[in-house]
Amino acid sequence: MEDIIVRYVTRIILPFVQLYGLYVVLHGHLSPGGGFSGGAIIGASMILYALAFNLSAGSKKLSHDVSSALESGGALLFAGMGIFAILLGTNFLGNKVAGIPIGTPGNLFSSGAIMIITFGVGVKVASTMITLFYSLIEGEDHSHDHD
Amino acid sequence: MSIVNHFPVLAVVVLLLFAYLMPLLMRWRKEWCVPATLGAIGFSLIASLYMMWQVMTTGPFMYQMGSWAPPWGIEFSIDYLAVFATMTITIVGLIVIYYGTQDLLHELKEQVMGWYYTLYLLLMASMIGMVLTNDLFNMFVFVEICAIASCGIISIKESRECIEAAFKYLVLSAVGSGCLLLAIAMIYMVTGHLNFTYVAQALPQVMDLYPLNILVSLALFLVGLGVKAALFPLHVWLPDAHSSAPSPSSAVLSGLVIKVYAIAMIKLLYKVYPPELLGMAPIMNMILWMATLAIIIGSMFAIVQDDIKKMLAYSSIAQIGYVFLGVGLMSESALQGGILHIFNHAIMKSMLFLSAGAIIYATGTRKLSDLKGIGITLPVPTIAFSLGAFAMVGIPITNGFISKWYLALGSLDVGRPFFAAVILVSSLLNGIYYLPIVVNAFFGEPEGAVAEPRPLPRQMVVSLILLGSGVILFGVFPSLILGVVSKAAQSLLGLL
Amino acid sequence: MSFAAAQEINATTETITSLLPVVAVLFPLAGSVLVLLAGLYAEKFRSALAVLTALVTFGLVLAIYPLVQHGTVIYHFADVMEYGLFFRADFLSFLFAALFAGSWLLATIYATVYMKKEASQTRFYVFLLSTLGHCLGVVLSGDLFSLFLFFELMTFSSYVLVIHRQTEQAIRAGTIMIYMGVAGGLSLLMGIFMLYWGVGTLELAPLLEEIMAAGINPLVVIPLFIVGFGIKMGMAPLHIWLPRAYEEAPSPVNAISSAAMLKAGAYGMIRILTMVFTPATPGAAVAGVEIVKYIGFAIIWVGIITMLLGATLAILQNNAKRILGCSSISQMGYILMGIGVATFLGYEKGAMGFAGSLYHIINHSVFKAALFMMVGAIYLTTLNVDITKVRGMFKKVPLVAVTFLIAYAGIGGIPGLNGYVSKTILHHAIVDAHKYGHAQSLLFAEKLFVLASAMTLVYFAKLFEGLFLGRTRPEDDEKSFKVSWVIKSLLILYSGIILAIGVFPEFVLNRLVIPAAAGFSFDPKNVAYVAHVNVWAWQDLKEPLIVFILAAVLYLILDHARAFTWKPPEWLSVEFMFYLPLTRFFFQTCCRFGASFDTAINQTYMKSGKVASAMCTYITSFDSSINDAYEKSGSVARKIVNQTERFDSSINDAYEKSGSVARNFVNQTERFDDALNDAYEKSGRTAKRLVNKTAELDGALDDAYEQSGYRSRSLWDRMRGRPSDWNIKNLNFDSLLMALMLGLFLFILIYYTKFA
Amino acid sequence: MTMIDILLRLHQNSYYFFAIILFIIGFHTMLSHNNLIKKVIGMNIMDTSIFLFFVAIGYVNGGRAPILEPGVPYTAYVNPLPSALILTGIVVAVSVTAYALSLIVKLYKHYGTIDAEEIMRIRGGDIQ
Repeated sequence: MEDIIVRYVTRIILPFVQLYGLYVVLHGHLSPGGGFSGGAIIGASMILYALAFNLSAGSKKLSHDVSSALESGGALLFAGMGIFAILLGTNFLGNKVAGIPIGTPGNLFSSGAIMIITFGVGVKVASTMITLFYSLIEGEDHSHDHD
Repeated sequence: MSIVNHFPVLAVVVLLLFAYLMPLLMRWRKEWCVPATLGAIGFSLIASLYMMWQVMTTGPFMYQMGSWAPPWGIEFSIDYLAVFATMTITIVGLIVIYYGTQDLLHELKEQVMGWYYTLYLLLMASMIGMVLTNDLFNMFVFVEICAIASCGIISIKESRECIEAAFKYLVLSAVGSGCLLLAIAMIYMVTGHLNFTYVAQALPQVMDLYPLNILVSLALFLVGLGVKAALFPLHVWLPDAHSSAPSPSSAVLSGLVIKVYAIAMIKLLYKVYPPELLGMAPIMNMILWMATLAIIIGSMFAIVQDDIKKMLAYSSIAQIGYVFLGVGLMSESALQGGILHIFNHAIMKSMLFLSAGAIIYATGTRKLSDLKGIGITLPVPTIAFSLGAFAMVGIPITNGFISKWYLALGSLDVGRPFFAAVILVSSLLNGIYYLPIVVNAFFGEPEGAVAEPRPLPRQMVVSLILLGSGVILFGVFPSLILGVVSKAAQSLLGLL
Repeated sequence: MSFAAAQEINATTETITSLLPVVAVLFPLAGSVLVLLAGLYAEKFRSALAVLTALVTFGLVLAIYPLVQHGTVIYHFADVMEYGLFFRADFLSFLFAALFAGSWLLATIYATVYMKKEASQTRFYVFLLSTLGHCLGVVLSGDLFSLFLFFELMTFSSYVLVIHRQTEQAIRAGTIMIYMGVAGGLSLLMGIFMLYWGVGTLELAPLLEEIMAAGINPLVVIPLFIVGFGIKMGMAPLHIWLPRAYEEAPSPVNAISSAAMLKAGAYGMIRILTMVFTPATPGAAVAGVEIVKYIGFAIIWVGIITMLLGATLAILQNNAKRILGCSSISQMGYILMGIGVATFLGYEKGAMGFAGSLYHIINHSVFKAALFMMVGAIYLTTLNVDITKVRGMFKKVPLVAVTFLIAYAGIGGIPGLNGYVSKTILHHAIVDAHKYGHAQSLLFAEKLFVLASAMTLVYFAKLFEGLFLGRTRPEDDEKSFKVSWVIKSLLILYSGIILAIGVFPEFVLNRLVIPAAAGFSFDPKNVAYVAHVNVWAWQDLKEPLIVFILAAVLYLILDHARAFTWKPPEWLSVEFMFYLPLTRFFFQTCCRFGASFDTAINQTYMKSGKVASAMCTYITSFDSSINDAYEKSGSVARKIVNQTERFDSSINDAYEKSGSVARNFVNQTERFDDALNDAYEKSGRTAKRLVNKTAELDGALDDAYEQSGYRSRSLWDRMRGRPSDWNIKNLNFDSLLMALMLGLFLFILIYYTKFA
Repeated sequence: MTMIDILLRLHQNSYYFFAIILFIIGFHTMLSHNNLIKKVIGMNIMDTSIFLFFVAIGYVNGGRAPILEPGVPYTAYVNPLPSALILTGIVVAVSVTAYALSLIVKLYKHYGTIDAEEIMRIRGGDIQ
């Protein structure tokens, strides 16, 4: 889409979109939203970028390979936090009972592992959206992506 | 607290972890993919065996995610049925993928092998999760992962047939999942719970208030899980999907995936819905008649096939009918027979698909009429195939006989000898399409010149031998597995 | 062991736990593995090893004898196959086991000579020995479950023996055999299920009271067992596998299968009818006894029909092996009749029929095996045993001819040879049945019995005349008929046995048959009467005389009518009248059903598509009415616009006037504009031409595509009859199916649920 | 039951009512279109109707998001659980859609069309 208006508008709003996405991800435990919503916003911003400029510009910012690696990374972070709780001696995904500091409710750094898990989910969702977009648009032989 | 206490969740999470590690390994350490996959499933196998030991010695127990007690948290229920199913899944899954490490090399492109392992591990994880979970919505999530992953291992072989079959499967199973979610919504609407235990407690109280909601949810479950488990009139996707997929995929799809939905159905019917409701509603009779039709008509379809894998796929429709027959009869021995048949059929059908795959690998033909005289040139797959065929027919000393024995006794227990006759007639039908293959393979004279078959890799031979010895072992000493099966049946019927 | 001693044992039934029966069953199975290994690594020892195994097995079986003299030998494997394997040997089991092992030993020795030139000998020996193991398992098993297990295994292992030659006919014969075997096994299994469900045990013991108490109708269960065992036995009309299989199988297999495998069916029949379905206290008049009696009556008639049918078939055949096969059917009819009499007369007078059939089982094993070996000996040289072609063998192989005559006399019931004794006892039995059973029709049955005996003589006369008399073929003249000394000595041995039994009939009767009968619920007085029956009385000796005369007359008539060479039309056979249409109907149903299911899918789809398109049309018309409304409202709007325009134009006029100065400037611009427009238009025309070209190409492509589509469409139509053609379009149908099922389930569930 | 009653009931259960209507629309779209993309769209409409149904279960008239804020007195809260679950449901629907679309891309590559009837026609040509 070689439209100058779209390009300019994209260039202007993109930082805000991404910032908002990050906000939603990081405040998942305090307000509506969370990993999935925020991740979707971030992913959509990247897709917007790739649509407004072009595919090569988009993949210069975040290549297909990196996004699929991030995809694994997000999921691993989630599972890793779960197993971390086991290593601390409680059940899978244990939080407060595992002795992870909870902090004051209402603060940004509160509710222990939830924030990290939400962050992992956000990374996973954002990168998955991008990967899906790439896979569909490139029509490569990588389209066996799952969730 | 040692790590063994967390085996229920680790059996799932380790598989998931390795599934997501696989793309990274693929990029940097390609040669580690296979050992990592085998290791992850092996770990799950050990975990499930340990759980089985634990359950058999100390009784069923629960595992709560994040130490949140229900009804707030998700929990895994490790009972007899769950450990039985987990063990079945991990054993067969491990053997199949061990076979697949060689067979897939010639069926798939090299760069997608890693993805295959990812999908396979996801599939295993979702199946184990589905049988372990004690939460309706969690079950739905696992069902969905399972559906997508099983479509994935079909369409990964990029032939047109595979893609079309996968598309068909995907769309139909998406509609099925829609039904499932709607049913869960109905249940949640009237009970306010998603945990099996709590729903089961709440349902009898609200049964008189909202009878329609509960009945509608029952019908939706039946269709949603029925289409995924390929219960007879909803089986239409199965022959295409199972026959076009790569052989290890066919083996795991026919052997395990459709059974897992059957197990979910068993859990819902026996653990969630109150027995009074099942007594009032004709649901069990409906299941019985569908199962009967599946047994007879599935076999009749299989008789007219000429493609070896398609024939096996149609035979799966008939065999899933046995499982549902056991579910529908509601007597102890019938339920035992049904649950036992899940295990037995998992072994024999995966063996049949794998040996068909080995025959296709070695000779390059899929046509039954071309398989004359291969018993001499390819002894191991042909003997494995024959063993599987005998087990399907239900010849004594193979494990297929034992499950038929229990099913028939169960049907007599509830005073319905008709279904025992159905089982025996279907044995004869199975004989009609399995025995000629065996006879042709060993005693038929090949037409024209026979090309020297490709030598089979060690992995294929070893896994076929393992499954074949399983067929005999569990046929001669069924008590090895019957302990847990009978406990499962008794606990489901509330006799324990 | 005399009868009194046997009675004593029966009174104090002692159970001896011993592994001996298990070893006897397992030894040949182990031996078959050894033979397999020998076949792979040391071919020289293969046949010797096979003979050795058979010999040791025979010894092991004989070693059971001292044990069964004192009581019942049992061994129980509790955990195997969940139900448990149960081995049990009483005198009857021992008798059968010894018969089997003995026949097998001789047949294996015979096979070492006979099979020398055949292919895949290792396979033959392996399955020969494993079939022995399974056969022994059938008779040495202690409950119906183990019996069924070995019975089924026997079906499969004997299949390999029958199709040994792997010719097309052999495989077809084997196919019929194995399907009937499997069907029989399933029928047996159904009976076992019902018994186990009702009684909770499958023991081979009198269970009639418990069966009746469980509410099982013997009229349902016993026929299941009879069909199951009857198929193996060659009972009419389930005999059709037998002549074909006998024609195709090698001679040693024929020998063992008529000497042993048919008898396994008879063994099961005896166990079921005269043991399981009898009251626990001998002679008690419990409910159900009458029903079993009627079944016995039916079996007598089935036996009579079987013996007549077998004899008729034998008269019409030309292949020597086939004649012998049909003769086996006929002889099994005698045995079946004896069992029927034993069941019919029950406790009081049944011992005669029991003893007769048991005696005949022993005799038939001896002379039929011998006969098959003789025919096999001729086959070895001629490679053909069609009696219209292979003739005049008397001169070539005199020893075979002489032994053949002895066996012929034996099977024909000449006094002084073994067949006479058993046939006489059976004749006594049928007369008893008429006398004590008060069934008038059995008088007629007795006449048919005599007729069947005469027919036996007739078809054997035909066989003898065909095979041994007449002129040899020219090609046979050149061949040297050297019968191996092994075969010779075997034939002599068999003839000796036939003669010995014939001369000393009391030995077999009192040492083997009567002790076996003592284990069953028969009146001791009656058994004692049987034990002392005198077969040399005049009214018994005159029976063979009648038979001879009848046979001679029959032979002359048939010969005169050229019935021996008459080929019955195909439609007369049971196969053609019943089995063939059945299978054809079944397969056609499968194919048609498979095909029509697909067609139905397509048609349903088409219909649902029509409904859907009708709905679409409706929606479209709704859409167009909306459009109309829009249009009307649009015209109103247009009027308003027109009004506005007029107002506008007046303003415009004013503007124009004021704008005339400006127009000059505008004209200048316009001219520039025109030039630009021209340029644009030119380039546009070029572009349009390009577009047209592309469109043409596209159209041509479309046409080509459509045509190929039509072509493929027609092909598709042609292929559509095939079952399970699948396509993505069925998705519509499939989801419709799901919706329909959902609706149906909802309806059924809600409609039929009975809320209290 | 009078007409008014029925209308009143419909009004009370309007979410469920419209969810069912949406479900039927989605199903009809799946059923009546040969275009595979439209099928997928129909599938999505079906899913959406179920999400609407599920979320409506947890909705309380006049309720607000269940977030505790100091100083604000208790009011009616909407049950957050169905919404949270439906978020997962949406993820699932998205992944199924994406997967189905990628399969359609593959099919398009093979056949050059996304019309089921066309595909069937082309398949007819090379069946064996």
